[in-house]
Amino acid sequence: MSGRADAASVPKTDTESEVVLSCRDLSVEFRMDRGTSRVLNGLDIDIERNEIIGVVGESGSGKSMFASALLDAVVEPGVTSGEITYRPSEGEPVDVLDLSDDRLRQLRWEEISMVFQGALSSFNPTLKLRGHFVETLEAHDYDVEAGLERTRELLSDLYLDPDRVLDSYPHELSGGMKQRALIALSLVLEPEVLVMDEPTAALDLLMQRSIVSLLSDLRDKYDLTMVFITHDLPLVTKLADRIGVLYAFELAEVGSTEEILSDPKHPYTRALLNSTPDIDSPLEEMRPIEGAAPDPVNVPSGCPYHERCPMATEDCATIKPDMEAASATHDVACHHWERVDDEIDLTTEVDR
Amino acid sequence: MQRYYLERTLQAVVTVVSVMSLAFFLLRLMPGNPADAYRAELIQNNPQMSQAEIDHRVEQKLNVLPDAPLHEQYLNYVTGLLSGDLGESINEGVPVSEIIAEALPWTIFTMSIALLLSFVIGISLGAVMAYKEGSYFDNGFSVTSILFNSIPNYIVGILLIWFLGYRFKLFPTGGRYSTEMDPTLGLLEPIQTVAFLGDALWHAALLILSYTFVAAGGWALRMRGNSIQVLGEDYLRVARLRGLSERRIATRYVGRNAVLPLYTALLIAIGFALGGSVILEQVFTYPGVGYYMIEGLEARDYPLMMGVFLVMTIAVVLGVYVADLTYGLIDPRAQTRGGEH
Amino acid sequence: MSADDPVVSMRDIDVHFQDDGGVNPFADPETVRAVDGVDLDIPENDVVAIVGESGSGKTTLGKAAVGLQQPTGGTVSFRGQDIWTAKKRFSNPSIPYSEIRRSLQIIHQDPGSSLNPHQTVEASLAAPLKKYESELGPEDREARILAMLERVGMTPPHDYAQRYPHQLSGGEKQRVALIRALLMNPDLILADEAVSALDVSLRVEVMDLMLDLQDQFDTSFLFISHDLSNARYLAEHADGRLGVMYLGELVELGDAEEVLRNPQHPYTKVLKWATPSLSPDEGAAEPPVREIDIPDPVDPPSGCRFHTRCPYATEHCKEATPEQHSIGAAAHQASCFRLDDASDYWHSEPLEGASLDADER
Amino acid sequence: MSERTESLHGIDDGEAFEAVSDATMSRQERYRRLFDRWILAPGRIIWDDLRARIGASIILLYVLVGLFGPKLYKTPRVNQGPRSVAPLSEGLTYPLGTDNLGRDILAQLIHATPSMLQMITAGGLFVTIMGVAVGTTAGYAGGRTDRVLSLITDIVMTIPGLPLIVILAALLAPQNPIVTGLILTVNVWAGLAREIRSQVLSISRHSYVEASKAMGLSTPTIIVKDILPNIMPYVLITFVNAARQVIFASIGLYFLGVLPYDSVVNWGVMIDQAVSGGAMHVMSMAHWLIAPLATITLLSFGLILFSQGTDRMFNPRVRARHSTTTGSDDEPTDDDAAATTGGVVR
Repeated sequence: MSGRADAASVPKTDTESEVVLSCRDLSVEFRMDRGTSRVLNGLDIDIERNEIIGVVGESGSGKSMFASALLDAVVEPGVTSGEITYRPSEGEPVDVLDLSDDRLRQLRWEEISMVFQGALSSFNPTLKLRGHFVETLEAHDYDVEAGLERTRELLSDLYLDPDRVLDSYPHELSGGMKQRALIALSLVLEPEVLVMDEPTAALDLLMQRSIVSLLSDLRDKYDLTMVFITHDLPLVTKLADRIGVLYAFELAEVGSTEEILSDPKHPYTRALLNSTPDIDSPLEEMRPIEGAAPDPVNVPSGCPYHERCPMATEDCATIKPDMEAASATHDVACHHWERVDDEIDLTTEVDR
Repeated sequence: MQRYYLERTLQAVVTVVSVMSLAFFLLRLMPGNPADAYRAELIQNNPQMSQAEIDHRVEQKLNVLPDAPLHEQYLNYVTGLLSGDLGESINEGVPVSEIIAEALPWTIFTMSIALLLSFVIGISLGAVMAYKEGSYFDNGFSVTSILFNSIPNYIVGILLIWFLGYRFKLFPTGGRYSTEMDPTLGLLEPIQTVAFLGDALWHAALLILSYTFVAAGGWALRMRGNSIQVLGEDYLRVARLRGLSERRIATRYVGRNAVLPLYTALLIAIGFALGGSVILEQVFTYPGVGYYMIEGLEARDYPLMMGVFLVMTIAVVLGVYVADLTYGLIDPRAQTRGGEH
Repeated sequence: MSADDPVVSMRDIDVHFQDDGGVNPFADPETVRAVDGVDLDIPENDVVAIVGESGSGKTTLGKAAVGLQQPTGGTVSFRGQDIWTAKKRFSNPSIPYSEIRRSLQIIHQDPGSSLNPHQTVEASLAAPLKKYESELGPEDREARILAMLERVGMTPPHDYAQRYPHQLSGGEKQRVALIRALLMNPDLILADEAVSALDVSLRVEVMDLMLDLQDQFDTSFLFISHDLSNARYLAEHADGRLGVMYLGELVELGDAEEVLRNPQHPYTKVLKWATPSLSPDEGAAEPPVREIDIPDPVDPPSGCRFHTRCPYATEHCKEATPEQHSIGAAAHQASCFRLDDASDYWHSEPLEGASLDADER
Repeated sequence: MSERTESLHGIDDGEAFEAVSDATMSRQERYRRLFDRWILAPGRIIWDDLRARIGASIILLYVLVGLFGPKLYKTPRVNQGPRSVAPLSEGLTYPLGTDNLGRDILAQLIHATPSMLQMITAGGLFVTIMGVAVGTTAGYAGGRTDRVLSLITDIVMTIPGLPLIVILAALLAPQNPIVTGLILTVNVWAGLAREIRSQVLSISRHSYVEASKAMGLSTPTIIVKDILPNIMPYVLITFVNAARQVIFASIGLYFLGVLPYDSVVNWGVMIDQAVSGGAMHVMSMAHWLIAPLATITLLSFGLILFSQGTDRMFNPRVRARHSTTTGSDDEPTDDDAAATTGGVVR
């Protein structure tokens, strides 16, 4: 595979942006001593090229599993099933889950790469940053010199002084710098898709917001597709074009950011919005979500949210709702999504 | 960075001084100390000797000025030490420093080989056990390591002498090198040097083996623990995702980070190795520094014993000091955190 | 000891950490000036929220306020009585130190390490009671603990009382820590990032609990957080005050509602920009600061410490340190030259990348 | 001043804060729960772990032999039996055979055990107490005391142990096993103190320690309640290591004749006599040498196994599962349940 440094960006054949990654019935299971826990339960989602999609879920909702599954890198003894079709800009589509070992090794980081939450511990403490970049380029037989040139450009895009960062050890950098260096490392082989699992969780407010705005610049400059996974709903609305809400290891709702914010159709999304302390919305209506997060081993029958949902009816508890289209760009998995408007009012409805 | 070096040098100096004072204290002030015992002995079997003559003899033997004020004695003792005068060995009538100068290289020769051998074997064994965690290989070697680690090395020594020495006559059962071999260490006659070294190694083999069997088990268990911990780290997962070769990960990631804490354990092991030679060399009648320590003991030859003790401690302090300084090179984090290893 | 004496008042507080030379005497110690000349009063039964990035010294200031961190300069007094003189043996203070110690408590951020893993919930909660309510028998103590557990919604209390911390969820551990502080009937509780480690939906629940218990035990809260929305929720509910700290200095302080609606100091404006709101409008893409990373606290920038990042900084800001100017009636202060029209900030050269009237993005 | 205290009692904080007991728990019930949690539960954990079970039984064997052995079994005397008899050849009269002076080897082993155990416990306790005291003070106090103590510990640690012991043994010629035990571990505690110091440093960074300080609990209470339970697993492992070092050093020094021994023979002396008595050359005398060697190795092996098995005993999670009176054991899923299993990615 010759270095891809010079590949001109391929003119898009069809006007409507085609799907880069499409997941069908994606599940992850762990055999535990108290039963098998399905930490991802039949996820169907299509991610379009050059799109930034946010995946929001509380801790324990399976979102980290989704990130690992996209690279078929679920931790042992997890078993990933279903199908993930990846369509590179040139070359034929491929199912990520049944690739041969070295084809998978080539796919990871060259075409789909990942940024972990723990930036603080993603670097080898006894190896300089430069070492990390060089060894990655060499492992994929990229031209190291051109690679380092690209890295310097990436680092300065991320407001980092390239030479100072490359020559320092991980423990000499602050949290924010390390996270941005990790993003640069994940882009060094010019991947098409960047999966990010809570990339800014451990950082300060200002740093978080700055990184988010940097990411949208990077998307435009390197025409990337990004999957931004977080629990911080307000933050992701500043970056994502579309948002998927994950609850009880399934997708509850997927839609454009605009629709999800102003007119969410799933009761859980509404409850989530109402419970998120926000700077502008009025104080009085803040209400926490009752009940506890579901347990992956015995996921409740029917709609997983029915135990905590104020609108739950008889068939919510028995029949599992599947995805219905509330609009061209808005799907929701709920039997009563039409009635949600008048049942649960949205406290973030501000007259702005 | 210099603060770290300064701190280490200061500590090394303070250690040496405190050991000297300890030796001074033990030699003179302990009840039933050797100086009084020796003087009593002198007075007893040659009553006509003048007090001055007796003091001179005692001072000459143990460099002890009995009636001088304490601090003066101490100063005299220290200056004597610094100039290499460790007093005279009672039963060998030869300055202690001479005996030690002749014996020390041998102890350092055997013990450094034993230490390094056990370290290297232990590390590689431990790393492999970590990679094959939970397999028969791992469990099997863990148990054997525990077993070997729980036998004193001199007992292993006795058993080795018994089987490989007496029963099968494969190895000599004592001494530094065979009599007909004349010790030559020169680049001029390479064959002679090699032959001599070969013979010396052959003689020291059992001693080194007995130390290595026991110590390697300890290193293996420790390395296994560290490696398993490193294998669980995030940066390992990221390294694999980046498609680095297994060999690169095993050496530069797992190996490098797992060995770091063992480096500090190596420092402490230097002390134990030298100290342990006291019994091992006696069991193998291998005339190193430790051997003379026990010889000195049987003859109540305090200057020799004290001399050996001092030299051993200084050797350990030097070893620890050098290793401390080089620690900063292998663990970048140590440089900035002032040696918090 | 008048009633309106603030529970805790801090005058010109400095906290400098000396990384001294270890064993050898002639090493050059680096001093980190975590807190520099801060004045703060915490009134009775009120909430004061302090917001700032990591390294701004907000936690150190909090710990100084509850007497866990000795300031290197300035005074911390509890109802008029200097805490640290009270602590000395023969200073016979007007309020005994044990009384002060009991009245100032702390709740920590990480629920995981706020409870001793080797003690059951009941044992952890019995400790304060044994010390301060020694007249209570074991049964009375048990009953009070069970009542408090019930009060914070952990039912059945008997079952929770016997549990070990590892058998509790993050929210439950935080509530036990809250009860442990309240059992001593304190006058001030330092909530050091007390909710940021919890799940979003739980945060509101715990903050409501704090507000509810505040009326019942009339304690004040000093709420430290790096998240403006959490701080705002708590401070505005109890119509308390909101302070903003940057590199050891209190750059803005005022009534919470006022400070958020009409921030005066450029740094507060940047923090407000950085706090994502749920409103769908697309916030400014470019971060409105000239430098993202926080300067090294060991040698902070000269003059106004924010000048290296401030979008409005000028040469004048580099040389001179701004004074506290108050704006409007609600004792709303901020230390920035732009608030003083007479200052010669307006005539000095703006720094590279900055401009006097950087548009209000 | 009065206004201040008055507000304290007159507080109208509703019933929660003033609640007094109605459902009292009988004293007997309380002791039963304490007994179960502190004695039965650890016992079950030890029994449940194979390594700990073997280790514990080996140690128990030696302790019983040490306590009752000499009373039950005959004392070794010269010529009490035929010389150098092979084990089990004379039926059970001399189960492990006799040495070249006709003394019953098993009797020698048994009669040497009490003084050996005293030496081990004395040495082990000395090391543990010194190490924990110095380590905890240095770790908890910090600042100048920490630096001074750490300097002393580092110095004592670099002094090679055995030569120092040899000199002390020569000078003091200790008879009483307890004094010998102390001398044998004169510098062993330094290594432990340093390890405990680093552990205490990390524990005292936990928030619950600061919360206890805020509650005004006295330093000793904080150390005993918050710090010690966390380092207990380490303390036990170190007691066991110290005990093993006492065995190794004492046997070696008795073997070399450095340590004087009174009339009662001990294991080290037996090895010395066996080796000098030609057990190395004559196969028929092999049993004389093997018996003491095996005894030492078995005890040391038992100690290691026991220490490895027991670290689970101090882990609250494990203890909770084994004690019947702890609350219900449903492990709430804080984070992604599966994500915490960790492990190796394909």
